This record gives sequence, C-alpha cells and structure tokens, in this order.
Amino acid sequence: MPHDDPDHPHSLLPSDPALRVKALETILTAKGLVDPAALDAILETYEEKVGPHLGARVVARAWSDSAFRDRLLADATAAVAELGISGRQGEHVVAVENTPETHNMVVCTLCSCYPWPLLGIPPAWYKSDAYRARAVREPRKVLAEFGVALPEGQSVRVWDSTAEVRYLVVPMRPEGSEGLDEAALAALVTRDSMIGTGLPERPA
Amino acid sequence: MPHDDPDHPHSLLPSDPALRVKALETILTAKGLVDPAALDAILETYEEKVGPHLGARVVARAWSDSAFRDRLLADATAAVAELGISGRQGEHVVAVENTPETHNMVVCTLCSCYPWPLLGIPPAWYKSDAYRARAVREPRKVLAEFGVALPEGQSVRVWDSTAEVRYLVVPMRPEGSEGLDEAALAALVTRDSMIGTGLPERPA
Amino acid sequence: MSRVHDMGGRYGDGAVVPEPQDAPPFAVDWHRKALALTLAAGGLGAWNIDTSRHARECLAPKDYARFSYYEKWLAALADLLVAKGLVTRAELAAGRADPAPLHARAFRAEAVGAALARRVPYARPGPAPRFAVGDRVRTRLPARNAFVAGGHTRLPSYAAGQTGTVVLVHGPHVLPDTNAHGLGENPEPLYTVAFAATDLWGAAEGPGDEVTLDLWQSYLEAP
Amino acid sequence: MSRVHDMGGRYGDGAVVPEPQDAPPFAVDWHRKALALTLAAGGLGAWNIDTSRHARECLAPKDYARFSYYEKWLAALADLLVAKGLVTRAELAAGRADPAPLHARAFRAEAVGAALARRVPYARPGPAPRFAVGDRVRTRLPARNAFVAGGHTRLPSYAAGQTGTVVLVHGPHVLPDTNAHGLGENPEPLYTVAFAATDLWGAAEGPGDEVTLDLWQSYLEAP
Repeated sequence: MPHDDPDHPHSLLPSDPALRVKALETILTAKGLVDPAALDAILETYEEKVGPHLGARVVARAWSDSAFRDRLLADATAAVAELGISGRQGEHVVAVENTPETHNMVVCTLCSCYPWPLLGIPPAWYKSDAYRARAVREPRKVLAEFGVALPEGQSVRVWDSTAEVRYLVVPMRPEGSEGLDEAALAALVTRDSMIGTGLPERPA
Repeated sequence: MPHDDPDHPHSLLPSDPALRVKALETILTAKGLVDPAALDAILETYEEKVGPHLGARVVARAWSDSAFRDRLLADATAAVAELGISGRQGEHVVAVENTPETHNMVVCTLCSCYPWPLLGIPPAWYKSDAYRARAVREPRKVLAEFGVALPEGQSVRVWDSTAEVRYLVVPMRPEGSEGLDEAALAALVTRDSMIGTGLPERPA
Repeated sequence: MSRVHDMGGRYGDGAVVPEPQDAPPFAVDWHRKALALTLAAGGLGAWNIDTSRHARECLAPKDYARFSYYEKWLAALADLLVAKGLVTRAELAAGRADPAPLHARAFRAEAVGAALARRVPYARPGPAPRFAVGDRVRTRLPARNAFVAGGHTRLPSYAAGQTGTVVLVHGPHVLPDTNAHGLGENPEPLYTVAFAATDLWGAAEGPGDEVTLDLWQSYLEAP
Repeated sequence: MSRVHDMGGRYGDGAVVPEPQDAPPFAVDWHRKALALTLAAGGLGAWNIDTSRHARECLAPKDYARFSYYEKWLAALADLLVAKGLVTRAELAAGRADPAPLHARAFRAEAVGAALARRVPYARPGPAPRFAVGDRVRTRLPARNAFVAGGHTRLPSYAAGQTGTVVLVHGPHVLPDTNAHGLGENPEPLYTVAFAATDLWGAAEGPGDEVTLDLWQSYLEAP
C-alpha cells in the first residue's frame, strides 16, 4: 500500500511524462509484465471501437422506440446490451432522462468515472480539477462555459458517480427532428449532451 | 479582490522566488510604495529584537512567581505587557498551562498564525502543510517526530488559531530546576516547548 | 477532509475548457501509451480497481495538484508496481530491467478484445437493504474509512453529515472501503441518494437543484 | 470544502521536519526580503489582514500546493498590488516601473519600530455573548462565508457540523467574513470551543484528546 511519505517510488522516474511512459514501457516489457502487442490491442479498442457514437445509438433508439425507452429507463444495463454494448466501466448503467422540469449532468468528483463502453475515453475537461470541483456546486455556471443556458423552471440534478454505477444522460429530443430515422437522430446526439454539459444538435 | 482565474497577476513575475522578490522590490521602491530603509528596520525588529527568548522570559517568570502565573493564566495580554512585550500578532494572548493531565499544542491550520511578539518568526515546520494538516488529527504522531512521547494518562488539547487570539504554551517546570533563578530557568525554555511540540530542557 | 483528491465543491479552480465533440480521444501520443500501459499492467490482476484509485489518491498533494490526469495514472502505476513487488526501485531509477519471458499472468494481445468488452459486475449476493426509495438518510460525519485510518472511501467530504432522500436502491455492491485494502469485498446495499443543493452548499444556484451520490449502507443512518 | 488552504486533517502530507531551536529566523536571503516587502507594502494600509489572508487562499490550488510559505506571500502580494491599483500588470511583466517620489502613505523607516511594537486589537464594542463557558454549540454545515460566495471564513471544513463546548468567551471581535471583503468589521462575540477528537475524526489517538477553535457567534448555533 502506498504510504503518506514524500518518498514515492514514482519520483525515481523522469519527471517529463513522455519520458516516464517510455521508461515504464521499457521496464514492463523487458520484465515480461506487459505484452507489447496487448498495448496496440487496447488502443485499437479505445481509438477505433468504442466512442460516443455508441451512446448516441442508444439515445436515438430511445427517441424512436418508446418501448426501448421504457426498458432503458427501467434497466439500462440490460437495454444497452440489446444493442450489443458491453464492457469495462459499463457494468451497471443507469439512464437519466432530461425533462422540461429537470436537467441531468454527470460528474465524478473523486476521480473521473465515466461510461467508457458508451462514450469512449473521457474528454480532458471531464477529468479536470475545475470540472470535478465545480460541477456539483455550480453546475449552471459550468453549463454557461459550455454555452448552455437552462430555461426558467428547469432544475439541475448532478449525478456524482461515487460507485460503479455509470450514468448516461438521455437528452430531450430536439424540435424539428420529427420523421428522422435512427441514424439521422444519432447524428444529432453529441458526446456532451450525454454527459449533460451540452444539448443535442438541431436538425439542419 | 483576486478572482478564481488561472490568470493571476503574480504569474507575470519570474517563477524563481529570489527573482520574484527582486522584481517586486525594484517595482515597489521605484514607485515610492516602499521605503528601502523601512525594509532594514523591519528585519532589525524580527532578526534582532523579537524571538523565543521573550516567551521564555514569560514562562520563567510564571515558574518563579505564582502571582504572575495566576495573572498570566487569567489575562495573558496584560501579563506579558508587564514584561514590556507587545506588538503585531500579540494583540490577544492566551496562555495555556501544561499539567500532568493535559498537554497543549498550538497550530494554525488555515494559514500559520503565531505569537510573533513572544516567539519571533515561526519556524518552517510550523508553516508546513504537513504540520497544518496533521497537528489537529494526529498530534501524538507529530509529537513523536519531535521526539516527544507523552506519559500514559495525559490527554492532548490542540489549539487551532483561527482568530486573532495567539496561544502561548506554558510547559511544566522540569524536575531538578529548584533554586534556579529566572535567567537560568529561561534558558531551559525552548521555542518548541512554548508551541507544544517540545518539552523544556532539563537542568544540566 | 480526507485527501487532496476529494475536491467536490472546492473554490479556486478556474474555468472549465470545453473541447470539440469530435476531438481525438488522446491529445498527445504519451497519453495513449499511459492508458495502454496502465490497463495492460492492471490485467496482471495484482490489484483491483479500488486499490488503484487509492494509489492515485495517495499521491502527495503537491503532485496530485500539479499532475495532469495521465500523470496521476503513471505515478500511481509506478507506486503500485513497487508496492506489489513487480518492479524494484532500482529498476525505476535505472529506467531499465533485465529481460525475462512473458509473465504467466500478463495480459495477452489475443485476450484484450474480449476482456475489455466483458462486464465485470460489482453487484454481489448480500444483505437485504435497510432503506427504501423515498427514505430520508443521513451520511457519516466525518467522511472516513472506518476500517483503515486514511483509507479509501467513496463518501466525499462535501456530502458528509448531510441528510438526503434515497432515489435508487441498487442491491449489494462490493465495498470499496475494504476491497481497496485487501480486507475483502464485504458487499453492502448501495443507494443513490439525492441531496438539496441548498443543504450541501448553503445556497443553491437555482430552485430545486440537487446532487445525487452513490452511497453504501454503512455510510448512512436514519436521520 | 472551501479552498485548498483548508487542509486541517488532510492525509498525504508526510512527516513534519523539526528544526534546531536556535535556527536563524530566515533560512535563505530571499525569505528576509519577502517578509520585509510584504510588511512594508501592508503598511500602505490598502488592505487589512483578512484581505491579505484571503488573497493567499485564492491562489490556484496547484500553486498553493507547490509554493513554500513565502512564495504564497509573494504571489498574494503581487495579486493584491494589482487588485488595489497600486501596481500594473505591465509593471509586473517588465519587472520595473518609472521612478516616483515616496508615496504619502508609505511605511517609513522611522515609523517601523513603533508600529511593529504596537498592538492593533481586533476586539470591538459589540453585542453581548449568546453563549457562556460550558455551553454546547454546533457549528455551521457547510463551512462557508454567508456574505460572499467563496469568500473568506475561519471555520475550517474539518470542524463543520460538529458539536463542542465553549471554553473561553472573548467578547466581540472583528468578523473576518465581512472585513476581508470591504463589508465592514461587523463585530461578533468570539468563543474558543473545544471538540472531542473522537467527534472530529471518528477516532482519537488518545483518550480525552481535544481540538479547540476560535469561532465567531454566527458560525454557531445551539445544538
């Protein structure tokens, strides 16, 4: 267990992070603790397979199919599996739906928990001290920094992800999107709208 | 008022602190905001006039003169003035006496408040994050780092200086000091013993 | 307060800087390698997710505050590798190690796809919940690990000693407070509890604003 | 939590390193100048002690955590000089300024000795105390400035929402929560309140261990 000691082993590594990575990679691959080909396979997953397009499919399906929406809100873990979405950090999923009365927004103040299988690698701002510190105390000021102003009468509920439950915001379906098919709807669903720091795009 | 903005003006100064001081001194003296001779006069006060020898005189007097001790514990602000001790950060003084039942220890968790007119400039450890963070939660572990182990049955009371009241610990008079005069007693009173992180020296 | 990572509600951090929706997942090349190395080393199974979170939390405050996200990961990874006896301080200092064959438990390339696509649930059989949706509950004060002094816990300081309302009941989940320290999974009912922003901060930005947290049963008591 | 300076009880900071009893008051030369400049500039009377404390607290967390004590002083001094219009950003960036005669309110060498030896009390006439020695009182939760969001306050987070016993009654003192922000001295009765270590930390190091804090009346309520 690490101690509360200034003498942390990591300080033996170079301080420049690019050199730190290189040193760790050299040591771990030399010792056979890491398979170099596994590194590429991991990156293939997170650079090419998962990403916000998966969450957008879920939202678009919920907008188009009210029975799916009901299943999603009742048990999102099962509902997203219907679309073949699974994986680490997506073990226990809860979908929270925005309404005219309540806007939902997700944060993890203690680290940076995030629904990876639905949204991919979290953006840097989600992992920033500023977001972690401020989202719970002043979500509306944070939203303003994203260009979002909530209408009068809409309250904010911020979900601080302190356990292994991962939250997916289901934004309100934008006006003017009637008649669009699921693929066209999914194209309106931005990453930030599923975290709650943005709203979906409006149809052109 | 400073804003919660990464764009603090201080970041315009050189980051090396010795160069920072030099730049500020150059600017402030050029603009006539600081009298260069005043800097020397300030340092003369804190390098040559005040220091822990003043607090030690107070403690030695309390050990030798029970009427003074009673006045000190009842109103230390007045009692230390009897010895000609006055000055900034000594406006409201409270003396707290160690007993076989209670050991007293002083900290300022929020900044580093300290009884300057009695003890001079605080030592670096008093101003360290480690002391500020830990003294209130684990005073006995901190005392161990000073080589102090309290006897069974003695509780610790830590005084967190959150206002303009400054605390002076009156340590217990060491065994073997019977018959010593005030000057000899004062020589036993260490700075740390008046903060509560040390005990007085024993007579040789 | 517990540790420097427990920053919810803190003042002083400046603006949040949004990024384009289609920004690449890694801003610079070393971020890619930092993530991949951390996941690959995690695949050795020498520590669990709670232990790795705690290793990041245990970074010195001055390091935690100045490190970017992946710098925290790298530092904690190095500390864990030494703590678990997988790498020596001498190897870290040298930046090299003597060659050895692939470790029996190394995370192999051919296993990666399936492993990352697999769910590893934290729900467990365990005690029946004491609280129900709609119940009022009060959180522990101070926020702390009741098993290990300074240990891992998931009750943030800003929500300590507060009264809220249960909005979701998740069933028993692995307790991080023990699991992080090799003290077992000790499953406890997990709840999502909603708190009024006015209670948490003394004043809310808007009427009805709330914050929810996921909290284990032992963090809670009837108010 | 309020800000990064509010560190009482924090884990992760390592050992305290004692110094010899007769160590010189300043370890290095720039410390001397940092102290002297800060006190001399303070002598202009452009800010009070609460404002200067708040300026240090408002440093960015990453700076506060890495700065040594006098580095915090210097950074806050620069920020205050600009905030009060005494120095410009351009002058800070240039490291120089056009010469000007000594300011009318500059702290003059011949005044220093008497000024530093003078007491400047913070006690004021004010309301009669509501609590007496021996009374039980509970502190505000959360710890916060009730006048200015994110403003200066002297209730540390570790003591918020806690119940203790009044041990000293000091009479009315200037309230930092207003005085730091130009909102007046607003004197309030000040108390020293003792809290059981078991209450503050969940467990005490030794039986009977206590922590006392100096707290203004508006921080307190009857439990």
